[in-house]
Amino acid sequence: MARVGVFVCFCGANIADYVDVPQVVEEAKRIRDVRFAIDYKYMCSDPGQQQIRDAIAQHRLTSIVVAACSPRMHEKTFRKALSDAGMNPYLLEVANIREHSSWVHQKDKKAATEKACDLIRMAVAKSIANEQLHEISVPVTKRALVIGGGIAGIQAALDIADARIPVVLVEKSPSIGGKMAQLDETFPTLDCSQCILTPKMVDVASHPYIELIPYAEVLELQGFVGNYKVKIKKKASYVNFKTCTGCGACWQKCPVKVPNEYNMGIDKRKAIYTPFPQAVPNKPVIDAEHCTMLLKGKCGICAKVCLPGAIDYKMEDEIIEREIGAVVVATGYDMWDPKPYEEYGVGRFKDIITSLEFERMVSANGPTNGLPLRPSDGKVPKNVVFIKCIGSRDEAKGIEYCSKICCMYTTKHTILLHHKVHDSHAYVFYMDIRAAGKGYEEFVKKAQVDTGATYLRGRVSKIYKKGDKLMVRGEDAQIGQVVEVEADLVVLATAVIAPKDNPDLARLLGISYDKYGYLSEAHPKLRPVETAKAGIFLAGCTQAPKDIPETVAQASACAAKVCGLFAGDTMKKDPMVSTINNEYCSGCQNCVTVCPYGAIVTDEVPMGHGSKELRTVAKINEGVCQGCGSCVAICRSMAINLAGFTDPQLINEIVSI
Amino acid sequence: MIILGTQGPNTFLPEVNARSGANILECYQCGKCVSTCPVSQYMDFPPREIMQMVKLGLKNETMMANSTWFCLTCSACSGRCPREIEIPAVMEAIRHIAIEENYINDSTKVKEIRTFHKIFLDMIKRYGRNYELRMMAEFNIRTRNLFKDMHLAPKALLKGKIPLGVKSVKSAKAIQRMYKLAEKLEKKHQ
Amino acid sequence: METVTNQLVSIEKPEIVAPPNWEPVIMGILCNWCSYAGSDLTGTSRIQYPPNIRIIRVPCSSRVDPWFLIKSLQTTADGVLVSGCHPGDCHYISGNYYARRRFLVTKKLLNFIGYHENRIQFSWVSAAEGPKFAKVVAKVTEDIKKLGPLHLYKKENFEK
Amino acid sequence: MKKLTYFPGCSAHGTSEEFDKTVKMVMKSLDVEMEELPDWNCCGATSAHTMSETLAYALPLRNLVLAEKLDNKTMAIPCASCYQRLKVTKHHMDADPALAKKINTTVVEEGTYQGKVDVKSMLQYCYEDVGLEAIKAKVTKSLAGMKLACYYGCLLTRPKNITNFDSPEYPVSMDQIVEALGAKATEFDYKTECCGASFSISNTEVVINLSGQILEMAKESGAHAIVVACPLCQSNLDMRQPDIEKHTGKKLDIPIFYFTQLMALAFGMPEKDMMFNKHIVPVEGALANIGKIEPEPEKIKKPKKAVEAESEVE
Repeated sequence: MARVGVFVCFCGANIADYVDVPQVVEEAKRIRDVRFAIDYKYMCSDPGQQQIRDAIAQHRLTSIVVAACSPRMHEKTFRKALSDAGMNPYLLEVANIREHSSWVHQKDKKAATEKACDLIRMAVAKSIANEQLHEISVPVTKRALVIGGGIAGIQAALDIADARIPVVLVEKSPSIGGKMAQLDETFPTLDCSQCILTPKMVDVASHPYIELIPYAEVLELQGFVGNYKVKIKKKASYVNFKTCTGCGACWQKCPVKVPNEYNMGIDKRKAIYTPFPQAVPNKPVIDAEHCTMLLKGKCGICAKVCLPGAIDYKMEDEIIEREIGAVVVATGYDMWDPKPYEEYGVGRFKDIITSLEFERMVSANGPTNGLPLRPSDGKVPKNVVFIKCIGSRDEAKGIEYCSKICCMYTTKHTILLHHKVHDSHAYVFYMDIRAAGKGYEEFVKKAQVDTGATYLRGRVSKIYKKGDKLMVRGEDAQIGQVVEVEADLVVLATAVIAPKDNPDLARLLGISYDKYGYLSEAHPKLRPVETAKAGIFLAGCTQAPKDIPETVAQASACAAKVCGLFAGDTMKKDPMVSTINNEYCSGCQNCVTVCPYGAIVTDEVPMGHGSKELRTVAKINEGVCQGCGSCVAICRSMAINLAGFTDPQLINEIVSI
Repeated sequence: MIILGTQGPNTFLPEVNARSGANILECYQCGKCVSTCPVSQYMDFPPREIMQMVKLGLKNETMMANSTWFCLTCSACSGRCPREIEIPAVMEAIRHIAIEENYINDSTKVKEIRTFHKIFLDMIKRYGRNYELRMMAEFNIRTRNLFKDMHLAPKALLKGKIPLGVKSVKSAKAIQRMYKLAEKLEKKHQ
Repeated sequence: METVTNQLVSIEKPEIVAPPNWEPVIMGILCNWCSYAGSDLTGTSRIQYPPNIRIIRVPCSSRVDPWFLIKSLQTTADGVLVSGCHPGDCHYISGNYYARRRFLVTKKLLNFIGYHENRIQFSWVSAAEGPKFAKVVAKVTEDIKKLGPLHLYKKENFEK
Repeated sequence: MKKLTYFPGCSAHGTSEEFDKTVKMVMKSLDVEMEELPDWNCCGATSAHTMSETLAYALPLRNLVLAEKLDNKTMAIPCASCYQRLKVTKHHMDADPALAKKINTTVVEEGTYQGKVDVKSMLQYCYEDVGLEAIKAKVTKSLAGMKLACYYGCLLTRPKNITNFDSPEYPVSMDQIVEALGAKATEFDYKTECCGASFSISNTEVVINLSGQILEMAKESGAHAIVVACPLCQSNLDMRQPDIEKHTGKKLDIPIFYFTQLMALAFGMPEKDMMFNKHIVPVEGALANIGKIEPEPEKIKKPKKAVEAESEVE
């Protein structure tokens, strides 16, 4: 005989103002099987929970109904109260009389009260059919996969590895370092980017808990949280890293020149190359798309000059498999291509460059020895116009959102320009200056005062050529006048966009992405590093544009999440999973087809007791099952049930009012 | 000084939005239209400021501005607007409201522009087509500036640039009927 | 003897005359991740809607067995609303597609056994669509009101 | 043999007779049969849509309805302003059947609008339907030696979603046509800036300023002449040029050709048919450059930033 306790919450005035709570309690007392009903101002508060704990003992209750806010809010709180009272926490049901009644029927107290009573009747009916459930333990593979070797991936890998958890770090290019390795100095402190990044890169390479797999990409991910299997394709580098000493003889002698991606194509690299001098690992790879030996079978110079004989033209892609328990995705960002800005003559005028090109030019190890130069004639520019929001906040040509970092990096660029070319003058066309961050506004102020840069509020409408100058026309909205700046060089602060491969990667990992291609977090505020898929986390710009400190913070947060996940030898998991009654199972395998997780496999059981003949039945891997219930509804013989949402529970709810 | 918050709800903004099909609330005042507009320097308020004035509900000031009369509908602004606002449509909507509700900017320039358009339309009404010389002459008469562009006349006439004759369309009557029907249609919708 | 035609026999109950103050009961079966969250958002945004709906939470719209719908109509409800995630947004990857297909078949079955097919309705409401949930409930309530009662909700209310 | 409906527009019988005439000549030689739209009326130009929304649609609509009575699928229009009014009207009528029905009540007797006929500018027709190859094939007297700034004006390529032709910011179709004729198109950044359009009469000051900038930029680009595809642009740039020179005190002396005049010239047609005598700015100076081919300037040493997509072997 069931003995149900009902606890009705006032939620201050939130419920009590629109629902007659005392009447609800009276109604609840009249429901069959209800042995105890009471109200309280705040059920979720400690005294409120104490009432529940006391009543459980006093009235020997067999299930509990709390009528309060949405179960999505406080189900966990009340379950814990039950546990504390020595009761199985899954004997709790929550009747949502706030979101579903008091807040949405504020003009009709009678109807709201009546509805609240019905919701309680339903919860009581359901709770009677509740069963004692126990959390499921799943074994955990304590190894993490980090995808992407930019600052986000590096930070996450180091933090996880420092907790003595093995990390597999996969990077698609030949070296880790990402975009940060291309930067000269960083805002707002003007630290040298290389100086702060390269030690971390070296740490990654030498860390005993990190397995670095460069020049590789993830092909496949199978399994579930704590028990993933990943397939990684290691692209052929045609250089045996084990024997290569990194002497550089090969790329010095290589005759094939290719635009250098690291320097934004401003200079050239060879077909066998290390992306930049501080690359990690500092081993060259052969670019198969350009190497004449690989394309036409002619040349072979690098093999001739390589003393250790590390060049292997016959090397093939290699598939590596690893078992891992969690994934950190840190694939970074791309820069938007400003080609749609036809009114600026992008593509026609050589002296219009992007901010990353400018960054490479002013970089000490850059292609122009740290000087910004006009691409058209190689002269040092005097008047430099910086235009912000190129592609950002522009739904007509680019993307709607603010790229967040352009205001700050442009500020930095005005300073770098001032440092490198003392008699230069910077003009900055801006719409807003977004400098929310520690030390950012101060940095902007300092830059404006120190460099004397002219800030003009308005979007540039046209750039045209006059002689060898570029005329940049825009409105200065502060004075309400159209201005034209005679510029030697124009720098476009191009938008940050999601890597173009993100949607493919998201599908491969089974996580979602937004309309821009950024990977989606589980909750925009409270779960910003998790994805909706358990065990997969996001770090850095792959989730949304952000600056370096934020990226590093998010990467470390990912590491904390991974370490938390791996804290025990097994993982606790909700017991709301499907179970199969072999007696009824006809072996039709419809459930196998509908299960989106492949959690159902087939099994062989004896036909009858002691029989040697076997028949096929379905079998559920409760570690994999996520509890959607598709299999329950599809099962013709009603052999499957979903704990927490069984047929009796739901039918009880339906017929109870 | 303009005092805000005392005028009650802004009915001007929804009116302009509805007539133009644009949403002025999307304007974030970047000013790209102003430096794009070939005639913004001649306007009392350039397009960006007109947008803000509509947002503020300053109907009288917007209506009396010469801006919409100067708009050439060249569509350069809307082609470059990052928020894809149909600025020429907004200008047109404001102008049409001004005509219907008799807001008259009596600066010489606006008057001349209005006179020109009126003569042009009358010309079409009469003949179904436009005859430049007649139009220039009428414009000069109506604006009391008989000798405007006269220095061009001998050369233009000599070169046969501007024909002297006036020939109407066969069905000029059809055009006159159209004018009447159009006028009725517009009245009905006001 | 009447010839059997393809005319289905209706088990709608025209003999039950709705009293003037009759209000239908609608059973709302909502998936936990989208529609239930959406209905919570309707609440937190204080958007008002008719109080006729009684909400049952299920993990996914694919958990909904046609049996539940028919049982509801038989016992307590005048109409049922099933709501899940938008196509492509299912928390469980593909559950709502199964639900959609099953639902179409259920409508046919419903017709066959003699209920008006509008007694059960399906919608997509995401966790962000609080206002939409209110609209859906209002519309379903309106539709069911037009169809009239299957049951007189809590007869005693009317007997008094 | 291609066929099209020809809408000459009011200026064809007035200021831009030479455009009308050369269009007819050139099209004939390119094997295009042009059928003039019978009983066409004025499109209403800027004035109609300035003053009245209904008239702005009604006047062009009458022409669209009349055009549907002919068998041709395309109506080509030399005047950019007429083209734009008709194209915009067609766009709105097709997009909004209710509006079409409403406006149609003003031209009931002419018929009901069905949206059968496509509207193209003459430039677009030459570029898309005739094609550069066909044009090249007709050239008997190359214009080599001539440097030309191609000026498109506001209306031929804007608004982009309605015209669906070339780029609204830096179009190249006319450039490619004059290059097919053997001339060289200069890099000219004022291709689609406004010339002042209908303010020619009512607000001359604006035209002098705007057209003045265009002329100056064309001169700057090294062009001997400007090529246009619009009568209003031509008359503003040509007829107002003496005024502009007086205003700025700078001698410009840059003639304004219709692109069809140059086509006729390159096709070896008799020069008197091109009616160069109608131009205010004399054309002789510019035409004298034909045949004067400058030696290719020495290859300038490539700047440091040489970005080549393909690899090269040293």
